[in-house]
Amino acid sequence: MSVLDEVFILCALGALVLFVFHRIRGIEKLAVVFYAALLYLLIKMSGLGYGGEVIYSSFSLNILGETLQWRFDAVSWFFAIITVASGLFSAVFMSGKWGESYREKTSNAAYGTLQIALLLNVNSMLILLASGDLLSLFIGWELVSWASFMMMALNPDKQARQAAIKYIVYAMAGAMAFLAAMAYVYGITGSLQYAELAQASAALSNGQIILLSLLFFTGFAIKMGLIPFHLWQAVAYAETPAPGAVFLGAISARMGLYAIIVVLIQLIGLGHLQQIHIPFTFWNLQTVLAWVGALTTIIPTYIALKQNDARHLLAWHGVGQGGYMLLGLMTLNSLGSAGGLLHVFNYATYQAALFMTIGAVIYRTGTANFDKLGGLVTQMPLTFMVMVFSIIGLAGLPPMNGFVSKWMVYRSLLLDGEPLLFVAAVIGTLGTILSVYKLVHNTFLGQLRVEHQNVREAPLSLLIPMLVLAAIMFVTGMMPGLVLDWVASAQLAMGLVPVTYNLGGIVLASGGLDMIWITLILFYGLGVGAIIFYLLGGRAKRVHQYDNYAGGHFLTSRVRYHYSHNFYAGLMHLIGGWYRGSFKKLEQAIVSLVSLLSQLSENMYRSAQPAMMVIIVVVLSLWSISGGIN
Amino acid sequence: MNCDEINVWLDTLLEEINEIKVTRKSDRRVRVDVDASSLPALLELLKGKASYVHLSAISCVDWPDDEEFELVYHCWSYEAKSLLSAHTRIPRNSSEEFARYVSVYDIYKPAGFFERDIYEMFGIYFESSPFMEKFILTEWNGPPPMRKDFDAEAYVNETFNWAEYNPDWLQEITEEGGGIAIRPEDVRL
Amino acid sequence: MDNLILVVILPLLAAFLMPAMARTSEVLARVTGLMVLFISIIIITSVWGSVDEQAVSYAIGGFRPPMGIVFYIDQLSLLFALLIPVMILLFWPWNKVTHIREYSLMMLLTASASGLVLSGDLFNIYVFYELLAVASYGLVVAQGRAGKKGEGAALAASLRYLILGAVGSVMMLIGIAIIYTQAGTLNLAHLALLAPEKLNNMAGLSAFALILIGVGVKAELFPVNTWVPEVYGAVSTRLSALMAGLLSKLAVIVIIRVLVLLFPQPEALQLMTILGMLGVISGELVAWRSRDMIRMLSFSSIGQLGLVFVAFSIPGDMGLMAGFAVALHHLLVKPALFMLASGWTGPLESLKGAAKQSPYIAALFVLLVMSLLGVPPLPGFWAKLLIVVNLASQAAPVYQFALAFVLIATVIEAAYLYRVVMILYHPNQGQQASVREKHKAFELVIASGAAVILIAVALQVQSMETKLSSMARQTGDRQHYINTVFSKLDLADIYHQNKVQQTDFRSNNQLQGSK
Amino acid sequence: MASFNSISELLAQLLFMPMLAFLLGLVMVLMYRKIAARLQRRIGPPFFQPVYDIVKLYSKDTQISHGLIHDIGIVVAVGGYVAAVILLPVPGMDGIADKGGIITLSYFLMIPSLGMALGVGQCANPNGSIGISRALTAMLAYDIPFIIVVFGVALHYQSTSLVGMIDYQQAHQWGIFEMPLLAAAGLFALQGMMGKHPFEIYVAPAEIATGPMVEMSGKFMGGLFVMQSFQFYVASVLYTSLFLGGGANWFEFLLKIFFVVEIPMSISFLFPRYRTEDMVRIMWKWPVMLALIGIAFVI
Amino acid sequence: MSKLGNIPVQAKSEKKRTNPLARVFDELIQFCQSRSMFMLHYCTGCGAIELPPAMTSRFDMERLGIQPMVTPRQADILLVTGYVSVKTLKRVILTYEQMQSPKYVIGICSCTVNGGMYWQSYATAKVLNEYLPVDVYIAGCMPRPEAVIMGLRRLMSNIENGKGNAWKDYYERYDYYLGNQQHLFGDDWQTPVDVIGEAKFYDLEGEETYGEHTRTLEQHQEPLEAAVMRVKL
Repeated sequence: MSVLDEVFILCALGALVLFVFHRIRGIEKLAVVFYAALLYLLIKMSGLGYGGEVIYSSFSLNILGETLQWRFDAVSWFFAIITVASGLFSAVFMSGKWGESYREKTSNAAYGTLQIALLLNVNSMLILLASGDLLSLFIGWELVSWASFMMMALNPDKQARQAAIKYIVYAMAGAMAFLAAMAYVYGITGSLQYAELAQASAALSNGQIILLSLLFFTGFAIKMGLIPFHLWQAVAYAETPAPGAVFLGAISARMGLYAIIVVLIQLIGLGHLQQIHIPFTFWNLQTVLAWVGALTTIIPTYIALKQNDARHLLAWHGVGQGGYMLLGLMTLNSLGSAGGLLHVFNYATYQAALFMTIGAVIYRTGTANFDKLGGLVTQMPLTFMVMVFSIIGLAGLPPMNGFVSKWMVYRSLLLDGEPLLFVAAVIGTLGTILSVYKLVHNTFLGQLRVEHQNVREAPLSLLIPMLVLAAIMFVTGMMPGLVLDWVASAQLAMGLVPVTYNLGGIVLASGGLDMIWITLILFYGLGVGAIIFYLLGGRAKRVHQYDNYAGGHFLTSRVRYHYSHNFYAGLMHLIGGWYRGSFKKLEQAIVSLVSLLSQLSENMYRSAQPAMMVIIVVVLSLWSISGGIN
Repeated sequence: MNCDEINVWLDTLLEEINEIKVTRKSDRRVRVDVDASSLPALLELLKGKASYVHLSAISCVDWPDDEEFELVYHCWSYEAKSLLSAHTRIPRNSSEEFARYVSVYDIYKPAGFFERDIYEMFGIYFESSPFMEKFILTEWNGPPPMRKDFDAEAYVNETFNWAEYNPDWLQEITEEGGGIAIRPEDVRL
Repeated sequence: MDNLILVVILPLLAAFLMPAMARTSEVLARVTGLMVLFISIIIITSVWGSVDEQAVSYAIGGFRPPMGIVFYIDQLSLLFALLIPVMILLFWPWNKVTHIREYSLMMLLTASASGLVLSGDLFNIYVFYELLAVASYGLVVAQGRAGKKGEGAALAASLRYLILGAVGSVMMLIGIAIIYTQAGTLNLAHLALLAPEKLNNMAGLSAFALILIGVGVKAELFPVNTWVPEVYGAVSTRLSALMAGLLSKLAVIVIIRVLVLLFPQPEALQLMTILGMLGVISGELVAWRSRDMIRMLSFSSIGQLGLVFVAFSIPGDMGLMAGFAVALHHLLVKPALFMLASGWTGPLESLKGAAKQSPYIAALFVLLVMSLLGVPPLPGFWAKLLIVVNLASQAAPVYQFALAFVLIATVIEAAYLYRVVMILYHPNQGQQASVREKHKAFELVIASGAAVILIAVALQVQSMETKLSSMARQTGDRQHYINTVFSKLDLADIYHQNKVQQTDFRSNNQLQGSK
Repeated sequence: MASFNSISELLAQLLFMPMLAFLLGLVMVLMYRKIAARLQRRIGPPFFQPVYDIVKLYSKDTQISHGLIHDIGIVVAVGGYVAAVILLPVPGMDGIADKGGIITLSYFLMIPSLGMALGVGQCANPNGSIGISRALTAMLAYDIPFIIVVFGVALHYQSTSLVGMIDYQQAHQWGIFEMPLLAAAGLFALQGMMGKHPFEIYVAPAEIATGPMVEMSGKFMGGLFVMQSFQFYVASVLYTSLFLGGGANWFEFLLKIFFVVEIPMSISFLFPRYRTEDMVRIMWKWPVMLALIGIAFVI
Repeated sequence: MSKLGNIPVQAKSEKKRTNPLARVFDELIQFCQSRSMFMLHYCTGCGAIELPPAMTSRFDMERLGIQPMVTPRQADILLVTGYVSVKTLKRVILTYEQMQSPKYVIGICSCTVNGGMYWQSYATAKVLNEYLPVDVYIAGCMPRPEAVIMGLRRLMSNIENGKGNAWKDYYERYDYYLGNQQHLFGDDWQTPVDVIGEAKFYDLEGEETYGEHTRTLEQHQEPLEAAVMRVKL
């Protein structure tokens, strides 16, 4: 009875209990306790995070001559910790006042189904993470896509439902690509165990490697929303109810990354990918994948820049940062892959916090549309503080943890000497800084609207998870070493050289990073700035927002004196032309092709007259007789 | 149709309107006196037929003693290159608050602005003009200031007070018997 | 073993006597139908134990094999022999005040179906196939639904079905004739003996093609399945469930028998793959466009049947096993879906928010759909896995295309099935929400029964897998078939008659059976 | 270059480096205004004018603030630069330059602008918001060539710590000879980073009433003046340590940084103010091309 | 009738700090304040055209340390150039109140002194320092740049020796100024700037800050308090 079995039993139990009692009121307390227990169990397994050996579960199944077994190694433990933690945070977020307001809006049953959906998501992700061979990986993969579909389909809004259907078709296509690749692996090696694929991958011909890695990669890329398949994710995640968005935004798309790690890096191995050279370019398959990651950092971030709804902006950033992680993993040195993995953790913290702040804003003001918000900083200061912490993280500025992982990826690109990739990553980061400021400015800064004058701070049950996340962001930013041990042991499990690190950051001969010193210096600087500001200058009188310079005009509440629509007008003027939505057109082209084909076959069915059959018969029989005689 | 043909044609046309007085000052300046009721018809005619498409201004002259306002409509024709000023007299009825006249906004769009100006400055209310509200003198709630019977100086003396300018250099001169010589007709205070 | 013949004779007898009995006592006539079915179920269950690894052949009337009528009973035929009465019992036209004619037609159907499955002689199969066709035409006309299209639609549909069926049976007859000219005998075992040298040429292939197309009409094979949407649309859902579920599988069994025993050459398999592929793609595509639940289900059954053909076209035992898995899974799921569809008639948009009204039915629908699509824990997934894995391991390029077509078809299937689910779970009610008529209790019982079986199978997948593989191995083994039908001595004198060169059968079969 | 070895020396450096930066910054501001005046055939301000301005601003009796975030914005703006300065090695004092390399420094330079952006946001004045949106777009514009230059330089010197770079240049030739194109692109980016005339759209006095500074009175405005002086200092010292081999001794160091600052300053008064999109177009076209070609040589 | 020339604006509360160090410090600050002034020239009338030449190469105000600034928040001197019509006076008063003290007003052109050329006009305010405390007047129907610079130097010397605190008078005799303003604009005259609040905050109130005019102001305007950042769950 290993710890992993206890985890599975607990999951099954939790699912059963939740399913039975999903209508009664006290369910959210139950859910929080369940996630806490799950987290406790994972912490019991924390030996894995520090180089412990793999934990096997006793439950196994043999079918079709294959034995399926489930196990946890350092990589899956790393992802599992993030999954269960974000599950716990969204459950706590859901249990408080937000839950009551959601109950009044919808119904007890709807709230119950949302809880179940979250639980199913966490369970299916744990199953996926624990998979021991390709078949169980596929089973986990399908379960995850169905569970997140269930989470997305709960939203009554029309746009969300279309996004959910688009998601399920994408997920199904991804799963089928994965199935095809698995089938080829079976065809080649005769078995679906990781070990056989690892050995056989050495003997694979170039063509086979290309086919296999492309099929596997399309399957996983769809889940992660990488460039060619990024259209479904943002709308689907944005439209789910707030706690759902918190969970999906934080970790759900990273399952694709886990699968890429398991298959492309552990089994096929980056070395093999490098051998395959694309004709008449100096690229190889590994650079192609790196470029997919780089493009995914740029394009969704600049789409996010144009969004007019806070949730959509954040969801598009989710897609963008996914590309960042892939870029980190695809670099050839240990620093880059460590950066990619650390970015998974960092990103989960501040994306969850950001979605929670937006959830709190929606809870209080009822909308997340930038044109209807503004000036909430005086009404919701704590939420504002958490948002500032997380946007510093998302933008990757020093004191927060986002900076560490971004620095590592940059540094690794530098070590590899990849100028264009480096520039692409930087363009992505700058785009993030711009759109992140637009998020803060349009919701919290600027003129406060008359109808928001007596909006109150978010309730405690919403604030606590936010503040805890903010604290985590700051602590792991100050001392990245804490998370780096997990990342190093995960790298070991992946078969890569772990990164050299200490508590403060990365130790590197040619210019490392020591976050403790940097944070201290930053606070020293801020201290000096505060001294200059508060001691030297006289007292400053707080004035009302209408006591403002408006070229001699007398400001009153009748005229709204606030700039938030079309925020980066200059930039949009320049790059506005690029938003033709060429990917959307590609998608519509495919859909119309399918409907054309179906129209064709439908006509065939309707019009095929029996007479035509007779002709076929005659021709066939004559041919056969003639053939038969001679 | 060049300028002089138009002028000849115009003169014959104007004759037909009853009790109209046309004086042609030069081949490019015409003065027409018409009574208040037929002015809009004249303007319609000028704009439609006689290519006077541009109303450059409406000016108002206050005749307090014959209790009348004189409205002058300056129309300009690009083809004939001549300016026609149509004069008309409307009663001042200073007893009520506003004199009344009809607006020509529907014929010439710029008239709206001129009529508003005259409304503020002379207190003539133009029916059916869209802009009959204060635009320049928003701070002013006294009588229409451009009317001749409004004595600005008295108003100024009553509302504003003056700074008595007696700098020390002037005091020394006055002590020695000098001072500022002001022409008698300029003495105000 | 000898009372197995009763399974065919009794229903035949009952079918013809019923109209006569009806004149004397209405009730007796109704009851005999049920009695006959129960008896045949008892008979088959009694025989069930005796057939496991070793098949049994039973010559009727004591004639030595190549002459008389031979019954060949192995796991496959016995399984289907049991399924036939059970399915017909389930879909027996209970509550409608049906004319006695329908009962007799149902009896005829049972008789011909069980005969088709058990018989080991080609011509015998043809006769039973004809009987089956006639019975189904009659039923289609008799059970025309009084839907908005009214009686007329049922008649038109059955007419088109009749023409196609007739054309099909003519082609089958020509095929059998060609085989007879080539091989001189019609006994399956004997033919299996002579097939390698006699039917290996172009004529053999064309015979197979003809039989394939002929039987294909009933098995909803690609070019000849245009009748499916009209008939299923016009006929009562119970009959369409029966036809989609059972009759199409019988036709497939016949083709498999013929294929395995008579035409082991690869071109036959590839022909079947191509037709299967076209069936899958066209079925799914049109289902994607269809706006009505019944029409969508009929096209999806075409698609699934195409998938069955693709599965069976994989050479070797693995192919047979995959085919059986998909066929049985479809036999289980499709009738249940038809039962659910009977309550939800009319265009899909009218079903908006149906889940709120009947949450249990909607949940059932989702479970069945997920199994159809192949969501892991459910058996549908294992069946699909078998197909995909086996297709991938084949070298021939046509199989790679087949794999791609199957996968694309599943994606399209997911798209339209889930569009229906989203409509069911739509938050606001559709217009006719109130007027929708309730599901009949009986249909719900069948559907939930199918769901229970589905979950049961999902739980113990391993045991199911062993059963299926043994059945596949048995059907695939030609030599076993020949040995069971001919005893040792018969083999000796057959050699003399046809002076067949003494090719070493064993090596030939080894090659074919070992894959 | 002795990096700090004892805590007391570090504390001394912590105090002395910002002070030095501030003073040199003031002199640079004066130089900027003197050059402007001389170009317009004017006499220009007296020597201590920047000091007078800052003392006057800090000695204002009344000043207005729109809230805590407005104050914190200015604190972060000044504090961010004070911290950034400590990362910049100066002859004799390295601060913690080897703890965080050039990538950290380029991020440190973004903190003040983001801090000020938050502060200006709370002033609830659309002129400020428009100014900030233009300032961030400008940052996007000049940061790309700057980052490419940083990449090229780091690749060439095989290290990201500034101290290492300076040692390398002391040993071999200066960066400007080995990477002329990168140096040129760096100058272009420097021009943008200065935030002075050709790329000064976000402080356009006529259209948006000096953009972000619209509601800054008294010590807030003083803070921005201090920030401006730091901006000049950081830009020039960064450029010298990347391309002109840092300062071996003080005199050479001062000569270099004043020469480096003088070039963009004199260029800035010959050009009118570019629109936002023109600025982005120019910054993404010429310097980026130069930098990329430069990198091609470096690899 | 306010007496021009020796403008009675010597604020009563002016007291020199006793200990020498503080006094030296104050002198230094006053010197810096005089040497660096940010000028907001509110082009109310025709006098504004004289300022560009004063700033550019020939007369170069920058050598005196004077820079043009755009918003009242950053400015120290308000140059009211030319006639001040009643409508513009409202905006001038708002701009003056938005400026941060120590702030100075210079009335350029004789129209601000005593009505000037438009003395008869019903629409212009005749004497500027009835509505705002004015430090220096520069007469002349558009004084030449030299005159403007001489006025500015006069202001600088005033500041240097501590006489440049006319701005305190606005707070100390706010009632008088408010009275004149209400007399001109009517009783419901108010600006978004809370002058009384500022006087309280920096304790610049004199005896005449409050009077019947401030009471009429209280009836109409409920002063705009700044939205204080508070956490109310």
